[in-house]
Amino acid sequence: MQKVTASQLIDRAAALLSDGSVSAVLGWKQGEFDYDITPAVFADEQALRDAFVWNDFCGANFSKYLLKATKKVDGKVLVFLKPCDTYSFNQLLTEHRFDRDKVYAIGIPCEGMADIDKVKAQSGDGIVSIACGETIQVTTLYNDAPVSVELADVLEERCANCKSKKHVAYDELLGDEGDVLDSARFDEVAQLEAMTPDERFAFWQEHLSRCIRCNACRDVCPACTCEKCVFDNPASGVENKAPANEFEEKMFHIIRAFHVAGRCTDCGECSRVCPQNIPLHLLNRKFIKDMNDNYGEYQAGAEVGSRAPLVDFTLDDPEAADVLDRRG
Amino acid sequence: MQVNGEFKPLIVAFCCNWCSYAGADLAGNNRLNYPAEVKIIRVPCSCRVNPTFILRAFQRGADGVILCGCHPGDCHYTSGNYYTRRRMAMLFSMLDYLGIERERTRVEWVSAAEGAKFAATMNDFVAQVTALGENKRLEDLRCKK
Amino acid sequence: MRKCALSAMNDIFAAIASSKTVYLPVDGADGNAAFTKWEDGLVWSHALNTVRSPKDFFFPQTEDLMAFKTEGKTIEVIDIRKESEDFVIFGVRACDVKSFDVLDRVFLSEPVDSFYASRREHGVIVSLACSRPSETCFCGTFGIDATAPAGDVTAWKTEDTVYFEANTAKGAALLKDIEALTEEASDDAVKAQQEKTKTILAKLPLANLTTEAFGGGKTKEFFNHPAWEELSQACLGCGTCTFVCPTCQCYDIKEFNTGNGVVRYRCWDSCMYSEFTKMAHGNNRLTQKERFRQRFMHKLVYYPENNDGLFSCVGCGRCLSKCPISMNIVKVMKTIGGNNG
Amino acid sequence: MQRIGVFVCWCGSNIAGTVDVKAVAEALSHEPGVVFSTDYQYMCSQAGQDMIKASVAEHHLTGIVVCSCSPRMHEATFRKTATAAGLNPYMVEIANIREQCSWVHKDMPIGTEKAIILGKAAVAKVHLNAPLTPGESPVTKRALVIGGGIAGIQTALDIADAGFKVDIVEKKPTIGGKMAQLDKTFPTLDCAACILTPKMVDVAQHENVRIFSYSEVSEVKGFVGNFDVTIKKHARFVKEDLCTGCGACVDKCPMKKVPNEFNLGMDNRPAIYIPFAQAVPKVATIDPAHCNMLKNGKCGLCARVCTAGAIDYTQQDEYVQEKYGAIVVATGFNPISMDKFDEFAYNQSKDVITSLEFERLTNAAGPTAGKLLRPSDGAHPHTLVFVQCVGSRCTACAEKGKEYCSKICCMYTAKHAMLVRDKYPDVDVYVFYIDVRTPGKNFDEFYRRAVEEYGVKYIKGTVGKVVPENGVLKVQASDLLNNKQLHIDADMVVLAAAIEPDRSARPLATMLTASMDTNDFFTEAHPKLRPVESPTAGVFLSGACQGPKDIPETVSQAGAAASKVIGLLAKDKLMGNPCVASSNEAMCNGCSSCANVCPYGAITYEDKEFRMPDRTVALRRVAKVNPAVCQGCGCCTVACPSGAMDLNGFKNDQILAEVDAICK
Amino acid sequence: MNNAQLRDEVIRISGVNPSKCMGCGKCSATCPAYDEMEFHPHQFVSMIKNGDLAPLLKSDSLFRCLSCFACVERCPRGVEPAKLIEAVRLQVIREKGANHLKPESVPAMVDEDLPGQLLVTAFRKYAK
Repeated sequence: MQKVTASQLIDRAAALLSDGSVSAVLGWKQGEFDYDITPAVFADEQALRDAFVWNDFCGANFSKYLLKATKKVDGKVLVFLKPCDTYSFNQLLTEHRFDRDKVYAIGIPCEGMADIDKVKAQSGDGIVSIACGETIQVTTLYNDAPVSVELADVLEERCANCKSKKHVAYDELLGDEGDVLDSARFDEVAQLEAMTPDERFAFWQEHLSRCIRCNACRDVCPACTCEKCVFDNPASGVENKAPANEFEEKMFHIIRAFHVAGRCTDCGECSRVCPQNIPLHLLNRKFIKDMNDNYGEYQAGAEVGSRAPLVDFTLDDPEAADVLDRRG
Repeated sequence: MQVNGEFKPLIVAFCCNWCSYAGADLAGNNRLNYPAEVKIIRVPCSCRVNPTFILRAFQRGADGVILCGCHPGDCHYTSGNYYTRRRMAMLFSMLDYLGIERERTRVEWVSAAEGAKFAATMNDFVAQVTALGENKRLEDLRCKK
Repeated sequence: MRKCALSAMNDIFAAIASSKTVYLPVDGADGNAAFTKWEDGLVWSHALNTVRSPKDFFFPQTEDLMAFKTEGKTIEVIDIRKESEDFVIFGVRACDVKSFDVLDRVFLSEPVDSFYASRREHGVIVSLACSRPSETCFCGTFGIDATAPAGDVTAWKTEDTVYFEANTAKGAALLKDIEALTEEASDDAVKAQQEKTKTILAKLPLANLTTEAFGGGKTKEFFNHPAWEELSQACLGCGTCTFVCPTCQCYDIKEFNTGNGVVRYRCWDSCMYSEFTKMAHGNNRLTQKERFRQRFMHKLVYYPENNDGLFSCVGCGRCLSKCPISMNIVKVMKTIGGNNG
Repeated sequence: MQRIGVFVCWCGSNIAGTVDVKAVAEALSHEPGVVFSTDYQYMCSQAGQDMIKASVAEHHLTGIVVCSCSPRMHEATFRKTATAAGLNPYMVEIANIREQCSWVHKDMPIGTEKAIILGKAAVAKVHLNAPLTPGESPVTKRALVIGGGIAGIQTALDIADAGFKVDIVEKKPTIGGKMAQLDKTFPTLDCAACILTPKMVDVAQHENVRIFSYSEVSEVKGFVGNFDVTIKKHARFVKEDLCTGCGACVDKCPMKKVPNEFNLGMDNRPAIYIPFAQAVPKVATIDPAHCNMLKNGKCGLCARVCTAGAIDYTQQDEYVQEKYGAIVVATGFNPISMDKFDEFAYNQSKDVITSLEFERLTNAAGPTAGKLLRPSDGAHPHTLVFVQCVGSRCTACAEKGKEYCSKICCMYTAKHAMLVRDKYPDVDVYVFYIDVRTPGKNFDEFYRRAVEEYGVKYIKGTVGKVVPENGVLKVQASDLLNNKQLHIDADMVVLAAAIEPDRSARPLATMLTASMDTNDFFTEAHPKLRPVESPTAGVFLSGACQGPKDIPETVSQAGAAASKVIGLLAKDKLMGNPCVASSNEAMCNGCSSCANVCPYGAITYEDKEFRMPDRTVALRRVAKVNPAVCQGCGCCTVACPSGAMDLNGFKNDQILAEVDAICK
Repeated sequence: MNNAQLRDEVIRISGVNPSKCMGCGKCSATCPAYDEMEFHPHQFVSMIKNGDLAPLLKSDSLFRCLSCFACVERCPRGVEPAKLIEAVRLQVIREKGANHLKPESVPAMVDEDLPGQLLVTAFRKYAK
């Protein structure tokens, strides 16, 4: 259960709207079902009261929406940021992607978000309604009584391995501040590293062969804010609209991960939105882990203006061969 | 590539203009042999080499890619090879993570005075890639003859 | 009507596989079902549906059309067609079967797309009736009966038995091939299942969604609807909806220089992409709002206008569950078409 | 489509011996775009070049591929040939079939096959070549020297003597720097003032030199040849042009208890002061922190005694804008603080001093008029202990010391020890050393004289602690050669403090986008080959700002920096290398990745209006490359995720085309 | 253990890299127990660096070191001689074999009046 309530957020947003501090609110909008929530811009209090929601299914990271919203809206945009969103927020500021003065950021604590597939694994399909309270109550077509699901059991992968409950940017904080956590997010990477090359190849072959190049991972990614992505640009020499073969599947994901290496805050949106359930975060985390191991701990977005490892160096960095040898 | 039933790897070597390309020239001046499978592409600095170039080489049929630059501290542009070192360390580690043989990629620092090192490096790298055999894990079948 | 034990399906697949390639939904490591080429021992998934629709079998995501060989300054054209394999797809749901009608009208009308036609000719569809629809299902909106799907053969799966009924000559031939492995059956169990399923279908959250407001001739009414702005606001411009959609049929033709020649191929395109239908002068839909509107206007207005009122949506619900921002055709229909359903 | 001519050189038998040149020419003639292909014995000969020129005219060639020796050898030659033929010189590509083919392969078929592939790669690249024109920029014929110590003075004099205008900016009220504080100089023992002050006068009187004393650089814009610099002149409350330096105000000033920084606080000066007798400019300066008139409007004595009417209590800081073609950094050094070295009791006893303080103590113009007197009580000392490497070569603690060797301490300590023994043979002098480092002309001889002729007691080992006790300094030290711990009662202890770059250097480096090492020394463009240039074009390094240096070394580097500046200012226009990065604004995000990796600070950003897809106009931050500053390494192109940044002459598509051709 | 092994063991236990020593002698200059010692701190470092441990193991100097850590504090290279000496001491103790402490034997030693810290330190020292 989330620690702050939707009505707290609505009240605060309504107050800021009415006193003119902000002229629009970026928030989560009620969907067709209780779990399919859409990011939306709310212009007035009535709109907020009608459809604004905040519950265990509000995974969307709004940082990237600020690029468009700050350009479109006159006056300030109010944005609600979960702890992990604040890292993306800072990273975008580091890259001068939006005007900080046009944003009023409210940090909100987050207890982790639920993965609907995991919920369905417990409740079964045919969900008619979901009520988020102490537990998640799921009513389905096929169960006589609502099924009670613990949030902790159905957390999205990124939330189960949450790196930080601390907000690194905000103008105002609702609720209590959390801490940077000692997460186990690199364990899975380490497990892969411990496999033989053949096993790793098979693992990635299986996953990446499912890629349909829908670009959802890229388009949702707060680090992917290029005006024109190389994969959309015929002049780049790597553009394609489909992964024509196994090479292109790998090429796309290697280059994408490389382009966001050092800039990726590990917000996990890529894996969340992948329709084919490809564990894309394992590519990004590999780069993060390698950079941490070899160039010192670095968390993208932890502070505005920090210098990412790949646009930095020290005189005694390890050689490429040493980086590989070190891992064995 | 199979030549008379024998595997001959195709090696692309990116060499920086100031040190390694000159080192390769010196190997030539001193008539130090290395296999003709090595084809050199001249770049101003090793830091000019985009990971895309390396993947492209593999896509098009290369069996190994080697990057040569000035020794750390000797970069003509003062710091280019330091960036190269980080970028390639990360890229090659990622390729390894994807199960692609780590022996197919290498970074080597070769100065303009190290003709012998250039030839020795190329001999060694060609032998290493030959032992691995054909690149199958990063190939694009459309590009095979 | 023929039947066999569910446990005997492996033998049936094996029997068919001796002459044709067999595909069936199989559960993958990622938790999703996907159409997979049958190999001995592979188990038919119990999932409601696959993430990728079976349109791939007739209209694959990428398909080589022809090749050119360059030798010095000469060019030779090479025919590289390879779509003549006989195959059978098991487990196609009613909605997806209906999607072939939508695709057929595009690819089989003049000029006929010979690649698609050839695959249609070589493919046999064994559909599967639904018994446990999901909240995202709304095939009923488009007049589809989930309990009696079309296809060359219709199959019903109960707890332990599979029932078959041929609908076409191709289907009859298939059932003939496996006659020895099946036995004649009454349709009682099937009828019972259908009745039960229908009561569930009636209770689905989207059961009352209708297409009444839409159809040909509505362009002027909806094109400048003020709601497009808001609906498209959060759209990321990714291609998820179009690529999981069983009826989306847009493609791009591209060429790949292999170094030794050129392969001309086609691949799915998405109207959500900024590069969609890019022409010499640039793009004709410059904003995501325009691209977003195009997709839904096409499904709900333009396509029916040109195809005797047939909508190019079959209510499979894939876009409902896969859109990263949960924007989908149902929300569009409800908003633009008035509060129906 | 290009019309490409291919010219395959035999290089006598150098190439033709292992490569079938005719077969190469024939094979390449079938490549798309190749309209002419031939071979010739010596392509670089006049006849060969004439043939290329004739072919360009005859076949209307737009691009040239020469298969020959290394481009490092003859690329320039063939570019000139192309220019003479009316082509852009950058439409030439060289396939290196000698050094990297015929000379390293023995087998003719193998060599030929490889030569063909290299030729194809060059053809593929030429297809994508575009004519390039070097950018031109004018050169402002004026140099700025930041820092007025011996390094800055020497650099300025050398530049000015060559006929160019030079401005010196010095943050102290006088130029002269550290050298002005020294007594004698090693290894010749001539007095520092005797050799420095004439130079100070020279530079002050030079018609080409302007001195901005008591001033700092506050802003630097622009690039090589065209720097725009803002200089902040601190208000000294004395009109420089009127002050005669008579010193009447200094004598009359009632506020006499200000610690004298020139003597490192070992005596006092008035609130209005002239740092030392030979100061340049010799004008008074009012220290606003201590002047009663400025603090509370009570006094005004100096104004009354000044017959020249130079005193101006209302003076304000002044900003001067000037354009420069080149900038020389000569910001020098300082001894590190001894605050962290409790073991030597520096803060507990006045008799523990640094070597620079010792210079003032032995200087005739110093606080004791050159007499060696114990600072605490003015008594004549009998035992002196010098400690070497205090804070140098220290890796244990970054706050305490420096990991590098300060280089000058061994020699000046030998000098000090020798001078003491020379003047006061009754004084026992101990020098504790870890190593004695004396490379340099006549340096080791100098040190040995201190030991052998002057009887300085050099002890291998170091001092562990100094405890002031009953008016003496109890020194506990190790004598490693004799394996003893020594206990010495000393009257004075002199610490050879490590030196560090002046603190003003770091912000200055940021202004200049010049790089620094972790110790805040400026980095040179190449450690061996370009030791006096910063990697930032147009910025040069002189003296200890680049690393610890003694006077002879500083002066020679100052001259070297001056000659580099003269070479630059002698040009009317700077011709750039056209193979520089350029940013496609339509694709640029303004994310700063490129600027972060640029070693030259060649990339800046500007907000530009763009028409957005929804037909609105929006401001976007985009990168701009200054072609005069960019050196063309291409680092930015890889840092740029969108590919907006590309490198002329080595564009992404050109390199990809080479890769494709090789991997065919 | 031969000399080289012994050296490696001492380096491992102490976590000190004696190669960083530049031979300035500040450890010996600062040592308050210098005159009590046959081998002085700088010699310790040098002897360990060279693997010349036999004389050290026999020497009483080991136990003359007060562990005041003045040398650790003052060493400009961060060599930490006192830690090396401590490691050699441990070697001697171990070779005697008698003074190993086992966790099981600790409870018996617990004495109300004994500071807990002391026990922990002893355990750390003798159980390594």
